[in-house]
Amino acid sequence: MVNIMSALEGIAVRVEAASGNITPLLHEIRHALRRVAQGGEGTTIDLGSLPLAPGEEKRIEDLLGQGEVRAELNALGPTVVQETRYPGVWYITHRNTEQEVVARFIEVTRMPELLLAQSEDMRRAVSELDSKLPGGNRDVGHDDH
Amino acid sequence: MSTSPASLKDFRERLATLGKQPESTAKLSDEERVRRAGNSFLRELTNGMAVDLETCIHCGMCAEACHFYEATQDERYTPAHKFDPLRRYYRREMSPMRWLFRPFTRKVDANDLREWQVLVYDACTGCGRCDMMCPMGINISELINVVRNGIASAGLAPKEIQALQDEQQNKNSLFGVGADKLRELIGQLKSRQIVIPLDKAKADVLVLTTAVDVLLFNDALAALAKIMNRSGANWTLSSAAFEAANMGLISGDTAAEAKAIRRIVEQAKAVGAKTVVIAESGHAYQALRWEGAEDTGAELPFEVLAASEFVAREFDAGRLKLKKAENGRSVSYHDPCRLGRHGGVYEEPRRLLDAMGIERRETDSSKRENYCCGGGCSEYVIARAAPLRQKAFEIKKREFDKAAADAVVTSCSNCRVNLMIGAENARWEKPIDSLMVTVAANLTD
Amino acid sequence: MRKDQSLGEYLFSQGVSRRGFLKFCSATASLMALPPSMVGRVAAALESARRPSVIWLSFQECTGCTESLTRSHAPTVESLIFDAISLDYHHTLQAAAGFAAEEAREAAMRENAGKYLLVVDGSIPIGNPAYSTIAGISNLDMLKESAANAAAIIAVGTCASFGGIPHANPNPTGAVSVSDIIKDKPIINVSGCPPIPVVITGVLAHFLTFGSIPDLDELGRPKAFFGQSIHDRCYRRPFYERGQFAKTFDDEGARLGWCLYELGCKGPTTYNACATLKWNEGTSFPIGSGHGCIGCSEPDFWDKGSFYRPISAGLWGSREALLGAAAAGAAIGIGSALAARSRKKKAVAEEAKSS
Amino acid sequence: MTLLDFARGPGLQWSLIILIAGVLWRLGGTILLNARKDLSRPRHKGTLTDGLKVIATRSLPAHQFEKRIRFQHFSGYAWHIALFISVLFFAPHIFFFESLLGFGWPGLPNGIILATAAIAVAILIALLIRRASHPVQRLISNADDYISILLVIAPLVTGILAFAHVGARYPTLLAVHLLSVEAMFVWFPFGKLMHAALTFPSRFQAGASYGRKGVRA
Repeated sequence: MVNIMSALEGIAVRVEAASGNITPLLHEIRHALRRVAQGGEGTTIDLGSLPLAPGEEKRIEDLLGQGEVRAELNALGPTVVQETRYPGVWYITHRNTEQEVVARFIEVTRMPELLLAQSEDMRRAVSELDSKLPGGNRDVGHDDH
Repeated sequence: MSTSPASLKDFRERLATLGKQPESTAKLSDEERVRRAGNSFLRELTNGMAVDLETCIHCGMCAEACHFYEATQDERYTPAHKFDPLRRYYRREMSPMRWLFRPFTRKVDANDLREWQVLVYDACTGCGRCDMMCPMGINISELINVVRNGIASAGLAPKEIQALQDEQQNKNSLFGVGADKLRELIGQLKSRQIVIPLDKAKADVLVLTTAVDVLLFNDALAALAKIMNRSGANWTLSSAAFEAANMGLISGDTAAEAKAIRRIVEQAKAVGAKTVVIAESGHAYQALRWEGAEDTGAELPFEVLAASEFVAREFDAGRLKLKKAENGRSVSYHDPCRLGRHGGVYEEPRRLLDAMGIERRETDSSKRENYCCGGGCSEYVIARAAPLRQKAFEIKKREFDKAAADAVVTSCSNCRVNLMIGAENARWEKPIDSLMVTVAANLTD
Repeated sequence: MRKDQSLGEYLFSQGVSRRGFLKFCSATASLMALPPSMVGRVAAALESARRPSVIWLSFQECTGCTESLTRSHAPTVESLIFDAISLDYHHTLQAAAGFAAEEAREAAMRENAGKYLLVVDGSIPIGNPAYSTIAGISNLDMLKESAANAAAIIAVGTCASFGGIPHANPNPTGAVSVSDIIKDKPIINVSGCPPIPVVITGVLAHFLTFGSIPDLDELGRPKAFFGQSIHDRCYRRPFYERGQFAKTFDDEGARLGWCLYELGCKGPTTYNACATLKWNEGTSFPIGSGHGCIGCSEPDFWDKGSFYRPISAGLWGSREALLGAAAAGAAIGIGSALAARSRKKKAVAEEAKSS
Repeated sequence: MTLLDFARGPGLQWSLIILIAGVLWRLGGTILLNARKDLSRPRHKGTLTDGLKVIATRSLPAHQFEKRIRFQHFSGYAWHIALFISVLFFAPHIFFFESLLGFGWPGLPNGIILATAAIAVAILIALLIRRASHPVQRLISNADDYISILLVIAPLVTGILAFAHVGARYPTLLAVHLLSVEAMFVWFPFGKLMHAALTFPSRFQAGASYGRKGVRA
């Protein structure tokens, strides 16, 4: 088995050059980051909409590197929000419950929206807490089913 | 001995009378003219011309080669436009796609022939400079010549040219110069110790001269005689066929052209000449040297040499010796179109001038690119074209002035007379000499 | 899911958090090839979306389209979408069979008249209705009947969109596309043989989200997925620009991943999203695997000559015809020259006589 | 059948049939007319080499004449060369020739092709304007001249549009490009585009007929 694998590696397709989309992407990220740093709006880039050569997604990840923050969510499957080595640039990978990648985004913002606790969820949490605490106030209850 | 202004004046008066003679061709109907022109085109068109007619891309570059266009900037003088009637006839009648082209190609009518008469006779000397320019390699001068021939067949050649041709055809004379006139001149020359052996029974070399030489440039004829005698050649001049000029070639009457050539061939055969030397005349050289065999249908039984070719050969063989010219003048050699571009005689005249130690100053255009004198192919006999001719002369004048030689030398009596007339009109003082006269003046023993 | 529930209500009732819902909307927007800035609108629309009834008809087909759909690489999202619709009839996927199945279809059509979505895969044989029938009903009749009260039709696959392989020359069954028969309903063609699975779900998501049909190109395909050619979005495009082409499938150029144009790639004339969405969980697509695009999402892709013939190469019938043309041309040329020569000869003779 | 299918199939086939038949018709019907018989003694033998030489030398600058025709001469070179580069060295074109001839050759990067095609179009338009405005050219021009120049510009322009994907979908642009080429093919044997074939015999005979007189034509 090991022999077969190394034999296969020997005939691997070498990709000499690439789609040419990485440099423009990095430029876009730089512009977006400058805007956010100056108090402007954030930007989200859907990596699924870019034509990329085999291995280029990996190259993008490598180029952006890893920064200080890494967050994992578990909502309809795991999602990893990884800050890159450039603060304010986030690499977001959504997976489904089967661990398959559903979508990849690069988000340029102070804090990805997804990490913020959502009002509806918080309201639901309050009502859950209410129901667990004796004598709690139930008038903010959620109309649950 | 040189040409006096008096004899040039006399010659110009003779030219002036040409146009006053009544037209000899019977009045033809327009239909007949068109039919004759068409048949002439049909007879003369070859596959080579067909290729040329099919190839023209109408780029108009040929206009830039034409002295008449250059002198006037009149677009009608564009060489490619001058053969338009032939192009149209060809497209309608002979082109492989004639059935497709005919509805889109206007028929040549008699008015076209009249209009083009002016373009191909007055404004074309057949010099072939455009042939050298054409990026497609089209032999434009040949096509225009076919148009001339068609127009002549339609009885629409200019009356001066028609008159000269009729004279040669009917009286075997030109400008009134027949055998009598020649004998008269020979007698005069004899008194000056210049012997011209007329009508020898047998001779190795038959020399042809021209009416213009007899009438106007007898200095050139005398010079040629002196050279022939000095070379020791066994030569003669035939009173029955002394005239080298061929009006058939000029007017486009091929039958007349062939007739004149046959006369020469018969005489050459009669005296047993191996060589025929043609006095300084471009078109006469072309007629005999390059069209004689074709017109008579067989290779000529003798070689044909221009005077300068013969002289250069004798010089090379050591039979003629030349001394360095004493006055140390510089000259510009004018290549006659039909000796140079149409004839291939470039080097011999230059070699002779060099042998005499005469400084040659070439004009910007020379040899294959030389400008025509402006009146070649007997254009200079057409009276109404005088103003146009004079404009074209200005180009020559400009070129010669730029070369700044002391004199102009040429080897064609037509070029010489035309340049002299132009110079006289322009009050331009530069001497215009004959190559033979120059050579004869520098002969040594 | 109850039919009167909105999608948002349904998801939250299933314990999906708002975060989860936002993630679902991001993925859905990505699926529909919408820019990420549209996620807010998608969320708002999906939250209140009502589940439509869907009837799926399979005619002359190979089930490849359904196979493709069930291998969609976003099964969670897709299953959510299928949860969010009411797939009332799909004879390959449904549990019911026979009369029960047909009854389900008729009931759905009755209850949701004017509102249900009709999905069709496979072409319709009109040469002879008996070539393909379901429950004794010819495909043609079933399509007409089911389309009559549909809100819109999605033609899934090249067969339903353009006739596909059954339509290929000589088309023995007289196969035609949905749009050849139905003229009075909005039809969305999701072509491809098979179509990219997420494109199918993307179109369903669009209908679900916005209740309308997306922008279509002149072949009735959603522009979001079919707006650009494979060639335009191909990562090998730079090699094309530089003139670097693989000449065979195993030469150095092929190994270096050069352009496959010379090997017959139909990328320049094929409009689809393979180059960006890719296949098998976004792993690759034919060009990524070293084979040219065969143009399967285009009409008559089967009849455009060899898959391995460059697009710029002609599709002439025969070289013999060209040789014949040469012979004919030469013959006319010779004939015209001979005719002209004989005329000339006459003219010369006439002239000789007269002079 | 789509427009592109027509252009790649029957359109191409028929235009080539007309092209080939027409060219042979016109060439044959011209060259097989009566030939002039040269009987005079040539000054110089070797008319074959003279003829071949002039085929080459007429493509060179014309010496003394040059200063008066410089614009036409060099624009002529420039657009022909640019056209040939675009036609012969664009990879998809090479694949076309390969499918016709059975062999191909290396191509050039698309950027160069685009530039040469654009240069050719620009010069052709300049020459078209010159033809319509210069007194000499206007006088000697006929419909053929204008049709021919437009039919040469058309494939260049449609080719650039197809290349740049401007104006319509690529298959439509490609079809229009092919059809414009086919229109040129069909016109070729009947109009002055035939000079591409005829210039060789024409130059040859200029070289040969002047050559036998000892004159370099």
